[in-house]
Amino acid sequence: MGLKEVLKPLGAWRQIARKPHTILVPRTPREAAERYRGFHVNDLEKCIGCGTCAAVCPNEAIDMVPVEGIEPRKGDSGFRPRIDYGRCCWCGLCVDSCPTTSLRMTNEYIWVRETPDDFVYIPGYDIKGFEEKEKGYRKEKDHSFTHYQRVPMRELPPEERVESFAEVVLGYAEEEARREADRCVGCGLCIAGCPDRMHIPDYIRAIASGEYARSVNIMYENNPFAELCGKVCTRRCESYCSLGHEGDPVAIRWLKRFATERFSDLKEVIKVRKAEAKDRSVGIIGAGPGGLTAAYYLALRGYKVTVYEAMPEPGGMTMAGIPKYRFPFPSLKKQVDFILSQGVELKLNYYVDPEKFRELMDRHDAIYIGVGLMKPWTLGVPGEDHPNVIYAIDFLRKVNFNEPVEIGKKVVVIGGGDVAMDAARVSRRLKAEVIVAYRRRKVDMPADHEEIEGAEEEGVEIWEKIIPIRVEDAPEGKVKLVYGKAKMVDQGPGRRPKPVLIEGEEYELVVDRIIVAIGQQADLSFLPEDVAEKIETERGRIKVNHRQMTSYPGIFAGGDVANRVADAISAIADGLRAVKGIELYFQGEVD
Amino acid sequence: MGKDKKYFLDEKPEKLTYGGVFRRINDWARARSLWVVAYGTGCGSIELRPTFTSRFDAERLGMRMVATPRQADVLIISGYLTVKTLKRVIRVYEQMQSPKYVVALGACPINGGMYYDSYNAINRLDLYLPVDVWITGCMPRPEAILAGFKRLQELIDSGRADGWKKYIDNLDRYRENQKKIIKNWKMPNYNW
Amino acid sequence: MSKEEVRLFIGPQHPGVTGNMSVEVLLRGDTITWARTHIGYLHRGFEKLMERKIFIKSFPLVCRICVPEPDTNEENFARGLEELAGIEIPERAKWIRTLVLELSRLQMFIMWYGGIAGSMGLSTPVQWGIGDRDYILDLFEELTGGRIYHIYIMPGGVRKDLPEGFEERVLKVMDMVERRLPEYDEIIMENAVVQKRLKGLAKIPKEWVDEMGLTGPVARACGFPYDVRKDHPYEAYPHLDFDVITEDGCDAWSMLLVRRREIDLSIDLIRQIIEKMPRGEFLAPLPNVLYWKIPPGETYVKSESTRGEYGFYVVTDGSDKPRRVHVNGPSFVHGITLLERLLVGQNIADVAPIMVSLQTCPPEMER
Amino acid sequence: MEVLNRLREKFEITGDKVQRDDLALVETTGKDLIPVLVYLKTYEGFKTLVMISCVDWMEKGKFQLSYNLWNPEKKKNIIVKIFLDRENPVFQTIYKIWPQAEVYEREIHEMFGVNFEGNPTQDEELILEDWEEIPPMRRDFNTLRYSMEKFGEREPKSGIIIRKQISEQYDEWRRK
Repeated sequence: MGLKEVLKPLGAWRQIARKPHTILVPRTPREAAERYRGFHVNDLEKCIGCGTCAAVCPNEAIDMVPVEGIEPRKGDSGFRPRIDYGRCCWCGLCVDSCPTTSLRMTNEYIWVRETPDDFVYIPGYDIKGFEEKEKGYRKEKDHSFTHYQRVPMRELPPEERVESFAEVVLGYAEEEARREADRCVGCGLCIAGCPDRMHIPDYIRAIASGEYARSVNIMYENNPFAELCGKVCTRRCESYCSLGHEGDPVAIRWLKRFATERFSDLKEVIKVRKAEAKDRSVGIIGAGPGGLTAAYYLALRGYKVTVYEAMPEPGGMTMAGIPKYRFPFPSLKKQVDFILSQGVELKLNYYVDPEKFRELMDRHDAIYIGVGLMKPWTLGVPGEDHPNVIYAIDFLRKVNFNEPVEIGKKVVVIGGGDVAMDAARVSRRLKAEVIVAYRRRKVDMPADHEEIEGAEEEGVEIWEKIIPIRVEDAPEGKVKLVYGKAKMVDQGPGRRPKPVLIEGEEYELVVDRIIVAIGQQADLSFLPEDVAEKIETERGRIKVNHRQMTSYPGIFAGGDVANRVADAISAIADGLRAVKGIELYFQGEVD
Repeated sequence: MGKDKKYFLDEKPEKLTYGGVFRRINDWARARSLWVVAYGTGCGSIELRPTFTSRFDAERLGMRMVATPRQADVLIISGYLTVKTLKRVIRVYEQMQSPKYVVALGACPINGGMYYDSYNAINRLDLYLPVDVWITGCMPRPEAILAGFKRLQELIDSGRADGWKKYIDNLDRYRENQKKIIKNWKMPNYNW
Repeated sequence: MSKEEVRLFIGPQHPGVTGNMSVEVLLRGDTITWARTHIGYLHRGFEKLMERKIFIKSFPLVCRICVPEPDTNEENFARGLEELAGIEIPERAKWIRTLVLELSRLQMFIMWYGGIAGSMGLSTPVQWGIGDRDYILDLFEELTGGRIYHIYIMPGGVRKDLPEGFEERVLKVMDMVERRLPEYDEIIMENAVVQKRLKGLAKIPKEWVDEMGLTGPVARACGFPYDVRKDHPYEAYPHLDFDVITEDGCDAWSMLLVRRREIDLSIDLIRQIIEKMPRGEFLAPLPNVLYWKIPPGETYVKSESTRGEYGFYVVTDGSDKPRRVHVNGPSFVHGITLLERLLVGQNIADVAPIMVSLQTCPPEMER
Repeated sequence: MEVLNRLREKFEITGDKVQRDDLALVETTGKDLIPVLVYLKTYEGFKTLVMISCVDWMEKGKFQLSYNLWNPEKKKNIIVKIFLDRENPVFQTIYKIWPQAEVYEREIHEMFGVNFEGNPTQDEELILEDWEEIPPMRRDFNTLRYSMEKFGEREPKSGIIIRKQISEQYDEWRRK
């Protein structure tokens, strides 16, 4: 050590000639980096108030609050996240887990106040001046904790499908189901979409953790046809899934199917709590899903229940209308048997006419009408009474009950709903060449898009914008459909375009059978006249109040005959609601 | 217990009152020379280092770190405060000479921040000390800290930074809140 | 020499101590005869808080355990959970993690290099060290979105890929740091004050190293080649080419030399990483993090921080929250057991250089 | 790791597991723990005590003490653990074998209330100051409730409805 060590550090004076690297804030503001985790902004339009951000926040900094101008609706809770910057730690987990990617962070970082109460705000609603900033932390869809990709469902290949009535959908394997169920973020927006308000997040979580019996028990709390719904539900819940906005919604239907199919004997799985027997009795007309649901829950509540069914098998439209490749008969039998085992009496081949209806009114303290829609709408064109014009529900019923049915080599199905698709696909399985003729465009078809795709895979041709004009006889036992083309006329915003026949053009199509599938209507001829007078109807359907009671006290109705949606889950929901209504009615509360 | 009196204020000190031009000049000068007591009470002190050194150089705004509270004007509460530190912070604050200012950094002093559920970190600083400027962030960047100081300077310049007066006026209330969580007012023998 | 002993309290509000902690010493004259470390000023109960949070929510927490070097915590905890949950992370994620760890070590060492001079009253190196460290923080900000708390390493990999052109900017900063280092050496290493005060200061008996479990630069300054990166290679370290740095002086000067050479090593490793980094995926698919359950098990994962071996002892019980997480920072031993013994017989003025040499970090002692 | 075999021969080992190539877990009884530690230190080269940790198994009524040792030559870790009765957690100190155990034990005593007989400093406060509740790391200590009661929470003023009502309302809505 010597003079050198003493003098060397003085070399630092060299620095005095260098340009300083000081950043002159606040005189010259400095922008933070491209992906800086600064203050939040939220796209209120895109946000659905699912609350995933609040659930993942490590500090409970996020509350979901109602926001002026945003009403709750299906698929949107009406709440919006409010962030407390006295809690936030800017970790960005909320951004990373936002299913709709509406929440993001800007690279703004200066927030100075004199009072501590000024750090709570609703991003997007309270305008802070940095909403327009584009830079900042954003979610990368492909590399985040949210799983947007649905686990694909395995299906039979189309060539094999048309050979038999075997079930098309093969179902999830256990590992697949748990993986799919694990995608659910548990927001519960789907519940509002389900007519029956099933506890969807709960049973999906149970599946994800492998507790299948618990899962099925949760389902049976408000749906005794869980397996039916697992196979053929219209699954409106899935359209409200928060994951569906940026990716595939959780396969709620297939998961329900997976869980219920695991158990062949429901009696061992489902723990029922039966109430004490009561001396009131209820008569249920129609052993469809709605009627049997009402019967099941009434029986659990201790009432005597008798179900009257005109057909030789219970199940209603699910028995007669749904083709077996979608809903096999043993599955239906398993569920119906379980319901009947709760002490429900079932009378088959019991056709209720006005006289018998009066008997039932005397015999029972309340009556539930769940007869469904069994009368097809007709085309309303000349020559429709041709013997080769058949109606889809008759056709499907005959096929399902193994009655002989002859459709020839080429058929045309008129209509675009699920029944039309069923009829078309059943016809394919009967080795016929099938054309589906619909008066609007393919995108307007009310049928489930999966059904349309399935039909097309199986070789069904879909013709759009076809309007039948008349039906004529054709040689060799065939029938000729004369039709015109339609053009779509815009009906203004928010309303779907209307098909209008292009005049002067006529085309002909010669087929073996014309299958009409343009909808069904109610047949209320079984009601005695004086009762029918008192029961209000609306467009052919029975009008009911919020407890499913008709304007005739003591007579309840539900299912397709009373609601406008006409699907199985709505019928089940009606049945469940009617149970509560009937119970309250027995307790003397009419309204 | 007589010994405690040396550690903490036990009665309201006199407030120096002077007005008019003198006060105006004083405020103007004070705002341009803020000395910060070098006490890193929490994780925010990591961002104080860049703030006060060459990259952001708070010294060009008249601010510097000093070692002892008796020379300091500003106490920075850098983030969360544990109960143990709170006791020392109160002592440091009461040792500082009026006028004195408190700046709270980060989310934690506002409403608990990350440690809202911690058994050892306080949730609301304003119950125990009068805070003049709150800067949120976790941690606030040096730029945000400087923005906060700029606000503090404006407040001082316009004579509105009167947290220290509030503390004297409401000493009973502050002391009551402090006593809720600090039971033992004797300093332990390992630091006084 | 005076016979009377004086009790002196250094900290918690004292510019010489490393963070918010205090040392109580008994002095005879200006020689320390007894010392006791007091901690707890920064205790937030991380381990308790983690027990009541689901796994993913702990990640914003763990990085706050050591403020200047948060990535070690994140990486350790993530690796522990991955081990217990049986998750394989993609190759690129390992390399990015290693890059982040090394950058983090480098910025800490640069700050420390200035800080050791600062503890002896030389204020220029402090300004330089913290100022130059800021360029690495800028890199972190660009990569992770945060200057100090990165919350970047997550179970399954890392949260985001490297931004466009990031590698070049890292290399540019490395070149800058390398250019600056001779100037640092000139005012620190070749400074008479530093040499005079640090040589022979805080002489650690060699047998203490194994007995007390000293690690990191402290052990390496005593000639023990203990380096978790070499002993228990993790992430991409097995693929990197480096030697463990040791010195044989057992004193504060040797610790300074070790850390000075560590800066060179880190720069070299960062260059190697950028050269060898593979392309590909950076985040392995995880189960839904909101409901993530990890099967029962326990493990101890460790990595090399700037202060030494940093370990996480994680116990899970099959639920969605950890049963116990014990964070074992090297400062726990260095700052309490070692410091209390090492201070005895030293001069009162040397407390600050010794504490800085041991790099005691209070938040990791008390968590 | 072959050391496990030797341990099994010599001591009462109630469970073991090789977690990684360089980490083994061994469970023993309270009576055998100190002999195991001394054996590992003296004959097997596990010279270094890395840490002592405590785990609260409240449901089983046990405290688990984990002693983590490191072998500097072979670069292996071994965790030796024992279970203590939760009602009366007492154990012997090992600070005479490893000096740093003193502070680890002091921390465990403060955080869990485990008594280490013979530890000279365990009653000194290490981290907490004037703590009056049950030791905070015990699982029956509710830190959130303690924090809310003692330190309070700011009631947001700009919000329309306060936190709790919202969550209730939100839950109710979800159930509907």
